[in-house]
Amino acid sequence: MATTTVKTETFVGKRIRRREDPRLITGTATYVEDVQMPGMHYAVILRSPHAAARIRSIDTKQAVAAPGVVCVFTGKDIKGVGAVPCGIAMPDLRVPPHTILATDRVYFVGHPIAVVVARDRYLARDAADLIEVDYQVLPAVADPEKALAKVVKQRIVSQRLVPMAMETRGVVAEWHGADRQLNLYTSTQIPHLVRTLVAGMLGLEENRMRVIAPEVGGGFGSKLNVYAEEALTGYVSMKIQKPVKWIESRRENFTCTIHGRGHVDFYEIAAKRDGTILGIKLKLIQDVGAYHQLLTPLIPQLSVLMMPGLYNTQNIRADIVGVFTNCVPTDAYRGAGRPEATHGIERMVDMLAAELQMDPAEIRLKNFVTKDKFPYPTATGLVYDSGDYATPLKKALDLVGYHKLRQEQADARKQSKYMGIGISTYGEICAIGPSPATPAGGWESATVKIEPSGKVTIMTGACPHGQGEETTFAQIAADELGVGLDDILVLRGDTAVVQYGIGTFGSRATAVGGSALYYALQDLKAKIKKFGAMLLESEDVTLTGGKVICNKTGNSKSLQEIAGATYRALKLPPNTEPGLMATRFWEPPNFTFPFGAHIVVTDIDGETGQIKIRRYVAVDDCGNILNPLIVDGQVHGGVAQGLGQALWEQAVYDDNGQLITGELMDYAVPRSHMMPWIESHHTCTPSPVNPLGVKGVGEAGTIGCSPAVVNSVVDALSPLGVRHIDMPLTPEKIWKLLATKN
Amino acid sequence: MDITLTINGKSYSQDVEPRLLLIHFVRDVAGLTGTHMGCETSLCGACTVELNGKAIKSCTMFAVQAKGADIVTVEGLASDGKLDPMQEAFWNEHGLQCGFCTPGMIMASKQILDRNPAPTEDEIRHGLEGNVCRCTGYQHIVNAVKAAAAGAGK
Amino acid sequence: MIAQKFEYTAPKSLDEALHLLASGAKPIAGGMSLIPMMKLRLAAPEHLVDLRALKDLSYIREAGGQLHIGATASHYDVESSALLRQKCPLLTETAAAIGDVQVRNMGTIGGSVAHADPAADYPAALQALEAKFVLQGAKSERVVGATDFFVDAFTTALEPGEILREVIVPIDDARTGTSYQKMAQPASGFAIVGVAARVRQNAGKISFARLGITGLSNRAYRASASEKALEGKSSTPADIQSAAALVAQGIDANSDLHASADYRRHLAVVHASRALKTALSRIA
Amino acid sequence: MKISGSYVLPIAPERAYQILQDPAILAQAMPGCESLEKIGPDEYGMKMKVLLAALSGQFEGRVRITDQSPPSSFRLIVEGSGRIGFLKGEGLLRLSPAATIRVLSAAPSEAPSTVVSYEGDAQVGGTMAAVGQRLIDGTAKMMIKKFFDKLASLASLPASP
Repeated sequence: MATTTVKTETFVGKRIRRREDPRLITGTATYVEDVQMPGMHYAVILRSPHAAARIRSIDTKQAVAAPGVVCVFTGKDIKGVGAVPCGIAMPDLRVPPHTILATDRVYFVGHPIAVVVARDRYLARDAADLIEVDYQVLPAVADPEKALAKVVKQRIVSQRLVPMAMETRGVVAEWHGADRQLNLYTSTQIPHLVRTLVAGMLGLEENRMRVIAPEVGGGFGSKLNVYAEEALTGYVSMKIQKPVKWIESRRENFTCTIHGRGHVDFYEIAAKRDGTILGIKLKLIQDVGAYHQLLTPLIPQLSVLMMPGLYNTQNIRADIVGVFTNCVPTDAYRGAGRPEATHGIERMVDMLAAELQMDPAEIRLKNFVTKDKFPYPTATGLVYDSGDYATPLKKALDLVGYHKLRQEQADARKQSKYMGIGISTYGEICAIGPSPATPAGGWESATVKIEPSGKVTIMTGACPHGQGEETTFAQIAADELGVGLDDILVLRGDTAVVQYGIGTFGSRATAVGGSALYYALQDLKAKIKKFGAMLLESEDVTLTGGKVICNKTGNSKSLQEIAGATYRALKLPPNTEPGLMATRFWEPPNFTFPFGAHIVVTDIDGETGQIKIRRYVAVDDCGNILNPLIVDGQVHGGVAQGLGQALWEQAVYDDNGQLITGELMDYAVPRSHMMPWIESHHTCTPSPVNPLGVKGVGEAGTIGCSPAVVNSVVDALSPLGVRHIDMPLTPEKIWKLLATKN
Repeated sequence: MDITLTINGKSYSQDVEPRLLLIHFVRDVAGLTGTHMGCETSLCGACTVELNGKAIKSCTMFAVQAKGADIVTVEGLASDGKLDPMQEAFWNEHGLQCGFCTPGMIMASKQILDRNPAPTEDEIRHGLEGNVCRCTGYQHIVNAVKAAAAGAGK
Repeated sequence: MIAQKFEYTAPKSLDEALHLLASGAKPIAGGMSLIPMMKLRLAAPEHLVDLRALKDLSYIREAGGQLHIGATASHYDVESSALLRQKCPLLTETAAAIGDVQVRNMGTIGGSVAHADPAADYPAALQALEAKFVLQGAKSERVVGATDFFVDAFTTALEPGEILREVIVPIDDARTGTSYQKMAQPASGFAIVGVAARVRQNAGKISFARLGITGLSNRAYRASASEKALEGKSSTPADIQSAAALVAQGIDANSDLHASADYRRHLAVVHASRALKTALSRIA
Repeated sequence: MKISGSYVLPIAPERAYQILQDPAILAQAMPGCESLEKIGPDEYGMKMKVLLAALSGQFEGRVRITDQSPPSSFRLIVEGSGRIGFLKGEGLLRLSPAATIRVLSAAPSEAPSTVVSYEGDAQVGGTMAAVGQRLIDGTAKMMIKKFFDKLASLASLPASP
């Protein structure tokens, strides 16, 4: 009897270092700015310094005549190009026409006016200074509340934030006139959607356009969009028949790439005396900005969907008011609507606890949807897939030593010290999502190809840009096929390589894209077994450890032998085609609903108002974990962005619509010395809606963080009668409270 | 102006405009695109390279100012296919996600250990003050620097 | 992101540099303030003279009972100088609080001081140290004290054509303690307020006190009222508190997004008190 | 951004009112002003060069004087724009006789003086607004002080801030 050694090593669930890293740590990865082509031209965009103005005239004569300049285009020239799309259809939604260059009016600081193209980027920049624009400056509106009547309730602000991906946006367009082929390299999270929409804007057949998202240096939602510059760079390349590169400056990134949040919320929460929540009411004012970008109107809707939080209440009412302002549009930024909602709800629950003199942990435990109620339909029309909300909270309370801390706090208060303990328990809507609930199709695709040599190539419609799916997807495939990680290559981000796809956002890549991959692997395994059975001349075979084994004889055929046979096709099993490739477009039956509990312990400097985070405990439940190293990384990064919002970050426009935090000089992102140590822990409640049991973890940290921090600081200051503080919790705000309430 | 710079042990001579930034010399003249430009106010650190043994921001220096200097970029760290221990540590500890800040982060991290072979967590965090990472929350980066320090101490 | 065109000279001698400056060129040292402004095209000098090319200007040495620091000594040179750590620890502590590692590697004491940013760190320490500045012109040199040197925001006693060649600071005896306390603006790292304290004690009494304040107003200044209030006191918490309370007296405090004038004034008091306490605790 | 303050000019209110609206004097007193030409009633075209630390920029704009109520108040509006951005300052200036001050000179003498108090708004736009946040307040104060210092010296008398 032949013996067969079977590989037993599995990869899913292990801390495996990432397969994408070698190119990134050696500086050999290719981001958009690294794309070089012979004859490259460079585009620089002239933008409005005014928030609202009429353009009386634009004089480009001097710029056109400047050294190295090839051409200058203004709004007059681009009449044939379609508008920047808004992907959300709603009854009575007002969608202002959004041309790729301004024509007669500008609506925000940074509004593109003209594009200068030169053979050298230094010369293009010089020439941009030579364009004369005559503006008639008009009054601007930068504050969404100023346009509306006053309502007095608990007002909670989620301030505007700048996503600030480390790599700014950038586009390289390469037009091959003879082939009618436009190649567009763009730093995006959604290459296929960009292709469909930009081809439409340019009037180009979609199959004549190839979009490549090379290495993408972070997105956080800001690259989940279709931007004027993508069409503009393509347009210029088609006009001058040369490759053209446009790289966004950081200043442009601050003023012209979408911002996140921008909510003013008015909440009401009703409860019985015993703390049972009866209902939550919200009026939400969304600062839209000057236009609707791709998903702008969707974001506040996500907030409303998330309004029940983890709580068992069926009484929810929400009104959304979208307000146009002379500011850059808001759109999806990490969490996209869900951090705003969670912040509001978790603040309200703490206020309720204070009102009823209940412990904030107790009131949450009392109101959680209990384990036995899943799948749980919410008042907002969702069905929570699975959950066990008390477990992570109890675990977090244990880990932080909650009862001891409360005693310590009581002692600290006797000495007039300000120490706070803040809890936030969050839920989120992830794995976006079933198609009927999404604007662009909520499925994801995967193709798995086993090459004749037995090596495995995966093409995913997800478009990871830091999330590590080149590794986690390889882990899934390696375990399913019983091969090593080195046998697998994951390709993404190129419309000429990948069938079609939706992209990476909304904590969806693994839950939806990974599931598509899982099902494609099942199809493939069936075919491998068929061929194996044929080659082994036995019906009783098992696929394991990268081999098909005859259960009777123990004889086996390796994947390589089988793959070779499928392509050589000397003999085929009945009703089977040659080759070894499977594609699945997988539609999820529901969203997933991760959850968790974050507890933050703060100490406040009573003299300066500075906040020090003593402990940060995060217990997140994202279902099954494929790679703990990557999951922890996602949690840490998410928390950093949540903490950024809670303590430092704010995009501030002055009354004239000037973004006065328009550079890293004034917009404070978290730096290493500002971050606390994050104690990251997990519970595991698998999702029943996908075969991997995963829920998604990309946004959890951000969503869980900000209310925990604010609750902690409000808790510290509660002896002074402080009920609520809006973010960011700057030392000066705290100092003012200390000074006035003491 | 004619200038000659040594980058990763190789000499590059070029007639450049005085206003050419060092990062553009590194990226465009030497063709080493591992060094990234992340801001224009010298605050993000993505462009960090080593100049005569010191970590500096190559976006805040004109190439002519670096005339005759010896520069090391992220591409110069691995030798004969063997990664620098700091690169290895970033990989092992998952000290990167999107990777855009990583070359600058690795160069700044090396400077920390050059000057202090056994830094505390606080010293590491302060040593990285000039480098922004938007993905990792820094914790795994701190772990990487600790691991590299521990490895070097063995 | 791209500066306007300019001419660049790396002078071979101080004389050459002074000659070029006299004809309207602008000096550049570390470039930490100037280059970002040039890239944003907020600054467009036509001709830069690179003082870092003058290699013999980065010295740190002791002579005549004082410490002499050449203009192009980097913040890192200062921060890591064993001589300064031993004989003028206030300066090493302050240098270490500037910007970040990369900025300290490139930025120079001369550049920072001559730029006179109202939120820069060095000026607080140099006021407290009663530093002297050697200003070199084409024909002559002169020495100006810190109180006269810092005039207004970005305005110093430097005349056109002059460069700051050297900073001179005193060596204090063991009965002197110093401290620099700062609240950094979280985005840029500049001081919202920074206070440098330098106090000497004799037989349990404060015999001498100097307080330099930066970030509060348009120029770094000495808080003379606080200094006077401390002299002869026995440094009880109440003594320190009442002296610190005078630190912002009569000062027109600045206001921005990150801190209002009132908050800045308050922070100056808090940090003065902390700097004094720390300085006193450091007296051997 | 709100600006306000006051300054004592060592001249009588009538004289102060007059020189504050005299284009020849304004041209000399406004920091960086290179030319000031009348383009309409109480309206002047202005060219100015702002030099602040390394920052340098050419601005072209207008100076307007409105709401005149001699000798007690008027409104001054200064607007300029250039490559590096634009600026606008608008303020109501109120003039009132100050308590008589003693002017330092060899022979003590009494002199009339005027308190000029101003209240208004300063706006900055463009690149300057994005990176110069922390400097706007201090710079505005410095420019206003320079303006009054120069004005006082042009009135041929020593200043008394």
